[in-house]
Amino acid sequence: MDGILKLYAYTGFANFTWGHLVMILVGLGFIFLAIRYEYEPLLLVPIGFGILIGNIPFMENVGLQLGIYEQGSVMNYLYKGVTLGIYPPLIFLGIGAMTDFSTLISSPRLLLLGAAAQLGIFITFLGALYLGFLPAEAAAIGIIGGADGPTAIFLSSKLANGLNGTQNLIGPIAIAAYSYMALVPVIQPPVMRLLTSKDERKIRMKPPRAVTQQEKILFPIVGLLLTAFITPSALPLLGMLFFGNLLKESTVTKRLAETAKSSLIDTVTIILGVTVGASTQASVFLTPQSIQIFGLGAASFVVATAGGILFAKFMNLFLPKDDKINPLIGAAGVSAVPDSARVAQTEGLKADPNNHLLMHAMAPNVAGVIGSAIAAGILLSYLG
Amino acid sequence: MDGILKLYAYTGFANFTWGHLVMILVGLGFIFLAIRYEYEPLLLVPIGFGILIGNIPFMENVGLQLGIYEQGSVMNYLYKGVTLGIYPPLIFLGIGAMTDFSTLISSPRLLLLGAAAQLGIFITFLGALYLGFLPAEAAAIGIIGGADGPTAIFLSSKLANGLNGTQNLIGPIAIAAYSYMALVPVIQPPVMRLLTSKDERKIRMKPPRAVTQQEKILFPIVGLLLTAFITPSALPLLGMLFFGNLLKESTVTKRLAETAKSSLIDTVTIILGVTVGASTQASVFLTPQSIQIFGLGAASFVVATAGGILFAKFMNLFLPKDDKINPLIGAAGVSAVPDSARVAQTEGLKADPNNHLLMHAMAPNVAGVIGSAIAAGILLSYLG
Amino acid sequence: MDGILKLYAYTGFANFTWGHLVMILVGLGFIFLAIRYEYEPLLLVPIGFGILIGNIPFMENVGLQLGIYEQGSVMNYLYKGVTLGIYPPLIFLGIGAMTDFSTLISSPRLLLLGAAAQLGIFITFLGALYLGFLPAEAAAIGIIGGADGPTAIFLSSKLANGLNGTQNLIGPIAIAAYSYMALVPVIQPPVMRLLTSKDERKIRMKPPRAVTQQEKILFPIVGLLLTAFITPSALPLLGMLFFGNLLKESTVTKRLAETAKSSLIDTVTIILGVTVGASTQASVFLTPQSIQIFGLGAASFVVATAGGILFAKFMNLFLPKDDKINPLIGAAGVSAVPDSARVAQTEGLKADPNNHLLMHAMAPNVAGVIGSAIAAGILLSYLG
Amino acid sequence: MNTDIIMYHLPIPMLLEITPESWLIAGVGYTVVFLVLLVLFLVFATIPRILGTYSRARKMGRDFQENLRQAGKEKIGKEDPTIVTGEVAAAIATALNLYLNDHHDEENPTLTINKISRNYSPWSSKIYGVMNTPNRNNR
Amino acid sequence: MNTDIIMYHLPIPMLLEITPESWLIAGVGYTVVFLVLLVLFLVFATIPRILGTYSRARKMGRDFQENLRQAGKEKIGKEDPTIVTGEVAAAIATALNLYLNDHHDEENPTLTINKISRNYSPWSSKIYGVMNTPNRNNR
Amino acid sequence: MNTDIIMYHLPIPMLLEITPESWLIAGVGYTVVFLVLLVLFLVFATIPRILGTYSRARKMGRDFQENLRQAGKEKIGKEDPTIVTGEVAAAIATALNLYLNDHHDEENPTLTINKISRNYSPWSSKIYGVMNTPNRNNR
Ligand code: NA
Ligand code: NA
Ligand code: NA
Repeated sequence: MDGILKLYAYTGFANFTWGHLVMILVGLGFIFLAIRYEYEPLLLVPIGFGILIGNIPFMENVGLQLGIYEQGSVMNYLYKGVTLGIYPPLIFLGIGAMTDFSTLISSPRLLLLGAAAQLGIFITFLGALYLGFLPAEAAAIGIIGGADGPTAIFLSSKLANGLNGTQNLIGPIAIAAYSYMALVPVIQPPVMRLLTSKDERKIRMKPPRAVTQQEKILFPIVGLLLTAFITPSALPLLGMLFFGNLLKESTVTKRLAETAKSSLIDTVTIILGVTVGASTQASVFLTPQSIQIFGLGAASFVVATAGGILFAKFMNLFLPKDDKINPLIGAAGVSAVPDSARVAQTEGLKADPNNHLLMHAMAPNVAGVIGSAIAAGILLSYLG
Repeated sequence: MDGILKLYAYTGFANFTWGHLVMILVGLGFIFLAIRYEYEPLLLVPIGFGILIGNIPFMENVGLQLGIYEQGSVMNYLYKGVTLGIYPPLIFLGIGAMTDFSTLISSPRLLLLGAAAQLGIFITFLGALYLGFLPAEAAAIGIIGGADGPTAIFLSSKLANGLNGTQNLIGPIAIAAYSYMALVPVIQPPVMRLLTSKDERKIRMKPPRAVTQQEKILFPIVGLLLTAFITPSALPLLGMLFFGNLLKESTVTKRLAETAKSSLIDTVTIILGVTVGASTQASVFLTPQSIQIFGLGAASFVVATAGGILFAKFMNLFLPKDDKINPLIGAAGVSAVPDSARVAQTEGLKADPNNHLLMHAMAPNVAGVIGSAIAAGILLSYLG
Repeated sequence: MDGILKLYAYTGFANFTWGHLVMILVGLGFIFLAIRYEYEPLLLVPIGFGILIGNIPFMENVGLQLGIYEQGSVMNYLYKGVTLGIYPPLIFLGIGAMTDFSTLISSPRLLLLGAAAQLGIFITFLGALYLGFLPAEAAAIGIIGGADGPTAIFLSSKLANGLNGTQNLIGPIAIAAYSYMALVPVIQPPVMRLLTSKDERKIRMKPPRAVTQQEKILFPIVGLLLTAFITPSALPLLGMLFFGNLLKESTVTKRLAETAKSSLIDTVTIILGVTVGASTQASVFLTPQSIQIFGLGAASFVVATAGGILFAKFMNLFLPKDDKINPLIGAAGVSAVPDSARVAQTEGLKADPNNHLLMHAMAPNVAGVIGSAIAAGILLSYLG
Repeated sequence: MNTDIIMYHLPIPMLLEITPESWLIAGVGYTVVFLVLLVLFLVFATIPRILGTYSRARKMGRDFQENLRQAGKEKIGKEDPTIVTGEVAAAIATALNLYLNDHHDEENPTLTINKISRNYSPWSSKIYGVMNTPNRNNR
Repeated sequence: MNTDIIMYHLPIPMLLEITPESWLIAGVGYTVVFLVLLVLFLVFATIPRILGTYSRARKMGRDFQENLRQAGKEKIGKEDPTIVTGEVAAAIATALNLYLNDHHDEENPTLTINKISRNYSPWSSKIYGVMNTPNRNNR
Repeated sequence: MNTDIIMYHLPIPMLLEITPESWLIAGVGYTVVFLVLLVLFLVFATIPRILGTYSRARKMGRDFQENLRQAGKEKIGKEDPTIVTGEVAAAIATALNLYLNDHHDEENPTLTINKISRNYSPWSSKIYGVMNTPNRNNR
């Protein structure tokens, strides 16, 4: 009888709390959104299932080595790649190997839109400070506005990791970043319609010029040297991004680029997703701070979108009449590749069914990835 | 002359013992069985070659860092994934991504056969205790009866790892488990013929119904919640198994499932196989305990097979005349996917050349994987 | 203002030295050679870009965790696979899985040419001692003459790693080895023409016989046992080489061989290349020793080439008139697969446009890989 | 970390009794394995009925156009899920046939892989830089 | 190593002022992001002109044969790089069309993968040793 | 663990003599390399003869049917293993031809890979959730 009771004490039922139920429902919600609406499924399915795994109630600290925060558990070992900041650069390597920077090379002025949209990061940083977060924590929260999952995980693993008096906010920040990236098609359109006139949304842009292979090869090399000389602290992310891109564009290292953008990034995505999900164990995740972070994250996406759109309108003041920028593509500067570019395309089509903006929106879109990595580097320099 | 002698002292000839020769012959035997008879070649070739590598005689503990038990050697680093229990969950991730649970979903009653066949585990546990093994060691030995390599490695790395007064039995247990899994086509048929009448072997089963994609998606999710709530300690294995299966069935994460079931599982299989093989260094492997473990392992496979068959016959007592279970497929409940299902098919064909049991046998077969993982979890709760 | 100055102090401009510029130019040179002339692009592109990443000037030891020599940086974690000697055996696993030893099996006497060309290793060892390097360092430098990158990295990570009073020479040795491997088509031809007469270069060799699958399967097994019994310390490299080859030739483990020779080796190549490149941080790389190592490396390639050619001529003294060896293929014994075999082919065609030596040159070529791994093992036994 | 592994200490005397606790572990353990799979069985015996009802209710509320749009997606779901149709039976038969007669065909698909990677033979191994042809230097 | 993570300590009073230094970080930070991408813009606005000049200079110095040899390699580089040709526009249109009408086609390529790996279903899972057919032992 | 690496200490005076032991290491080392590969040579010069004898002995003991069954498997083994047949020579010639004339063809196989993964361009990058089309929300 005693032995049966002992076994019962180990079950999920004996260790159940309502927090577990809430988190399990959240996990099921992620999986549902991913499968039913195909919102970022490659991330939401692993994260969602990770939330389930991380919120099965169990008896902690009795040597079973089950929990992600228990030394010696498999999850704990795999999670080290998150806490030590190793997975994000590897993801960037793969993203570099699958990203075509052609449109950016052909219209480099659109790079500025990718800079403008990083407004969300810095405004959210101030907002988080106002709510009482420590500067390092606030910077990590701010990066949600960069709309880039690996960058958010990288910066929070450096700045809000539970060391130096900070709280461990990696979980909430990562979940917030990926949630809002999935919800970009819901968040951005109202802001875009609010800040642009119908005439502006109808602006047609010149077709981009063709780009030579030489330029494509030079881009990652020159890009690395320029960005890293000004902000060396962005090197772990941008170094790998440009490295992956050179593997792709060099023409002589195709098999390496192929591996980087398939089995390498897939493996890291699987493990990163499931461990970030599992890190949301109810006992550490369901806190007032998490709610605040989700609120700040929503605001940051709105501000970032506005920043990109308004700067596009500002640029139009100086551009010749026949070469203006459609401000809708400014919204694509938030990163969230390629969803925010798609949103620009869709909104553009609503204003003019023959005006395809996708090609143009890809430029600020990938510029936003670079922009938020630089912002992360700067914040790391100041607060690291 | 002195320098030449020094070099000779380092050679395999100078450090040779008969144990090395025995183990090299065992390794060659594994490779021969794998190539000539194609017995589990994906495991026996790496393990066999690993046995060769691990049994090249060399001078130990002089800083050469060659042996798998010497700190700093490559083999020692790669072996950590075994001793820390990291590889088995990754293998389960890949198995989940390649397993089709359709037949189980369409005939869920066959799940019980997968439970019944775990009898081998618990009987062997008692047998090992009788032979004088410590409870934790006995549990690790018992799991051989689960006929599942990764589960056996996982449990022995937790319970019989040389810590807490236990012996390090990972090597013998893993080798025994994989050996008998390879020998399933030799071990099971006599037991099957002994325990069934010719009429029973001729029983035809209803064709399984088609399964909807919705059910396939629900299976890993519901399966995780149910199994893990009752036995959270099976989570490292079952969490990953069901995670891999959701990646496969979600329809929106195909590329992740593809990687999990190809390069990820292959890489882990290569490294796990060669290190488990190399861990059989003669000086630590050739012991009376290893012989006992091999004896217990053989018994456990026989008991497990009998458990599955007899429970199928027991179920038939309550089933309507036109919907009985062919007891041959009970033998497939031991896991050893898909060999034991094939054995059921072959034996069925011998009794009735038109009675194809393969499809039906796959259900208890994959249920056996779940069953033995649960058994491992329970043993871990009690003895971990 | 203070905050701006602080940020400036972190930039690459504030931390710039001329050494950084020199190394950046070297990195750009590597990338140029790789893309323009396709010299070993799979290695020179990652190494070259790694040199750029490693030589972005930044403020060291202020907790930014950027440099490859700073604890906690991503580069530092990835570089551990180099310093602990883990990557080279994994590369050998992949090389084994992609190497066809058929020509060697059909003409085993050509194995001796692969032995002869290792002369470069031992002569360079003596040369490095003469220049004042410690014995362990000299051995690591000597291995450059093996013309095999992973072997050079493996041995230097064991012998010249900054421990036991030695200098950390992994970076310069690896860079020298890969540089000269890329330059084989430039270095070898003059030596070949100097040491052979036109008549010798015209020698036609008998076509190789067909090889049975049995022989191909036996080769890695017998090869392992023979080589490892005599030099167990070559086991980490040769064990994996022959293991990979058995996966390829066993016919029953194709999917493992496929993964070993694609995603596994590619992933390791990417990470090994970029970290070895980044390890050339100007402050630790631009030293007189590095110059000496580059000089010794060049010499070692010349000596190795000469060793192979002269031994082929020596063998011809004892061979029947109609079965002589074209001494050009002796040069292929240096390894540098398959470039030095191609050089032999090209030089042969110049002497006789119908004399194709490629097939024959592959035999000493792959024998050279085995030979230099054995040499590394011997040096490790004496000096490890 | 703690890798000082104690290996194979002396055999323990075989007289150690199997304690009642051990019998309990074995008994309870086997029972719980059954229990878990029994629960799983009951749930998955119920799910098709729940899904069936739900689908039918939803089906009525959907207009024709919507049905058309989802036709491809839910095809299999619309069939009577309780019996195997002719096509499915044929597919099973084919699979069995494949299994029984044609093992070597299972390897054929890798031909595609081989074709893809045939350029990695030692003659052209990219890892060793295949394009690095010496004669290019002489042009 | 140091994984004793301090989790979610008590909420800090919300009265903490945003210090001038924080405003500075935000201001300078946003400015520097602009600066970096501005420099990148300027450089890549200049590069085509540099490359253009260089190519033209080189082009003159090269003989006809050399041109022929490199024809394949530099095709795209020889076109006027400042305007999109008809073919390129068509390609873009096709890409857009593909994007707009045919999402599911994007999954089609994986069919190849599936075909390659169809032999890893549980029926024939290589990881479990598919070739290990029991009947072989009886022959 | 111990990664406090001592880097590039002062150059050691170049006067250090090469000790007799070092000469010995070089001499013995080179000799042993030869020795190992010599043994490997001798063994592999012998193996074909052993295998040949063994096969022939076995061949006699096997009946005709068995021979037929294994025909496919051991085809290559039944040919005279000491001389290259016409087909093999042709294959070698083809390989050489491929090598000499057609480097770029070696890249062609990756086309298959590219086709497989063309859905991972930024336009449809699965890692970023390609199916997440905004217009779907408006339907
Ligand atoms: Na961004
Ligand atoms: Na089992
Ligand atoms: Na060599």
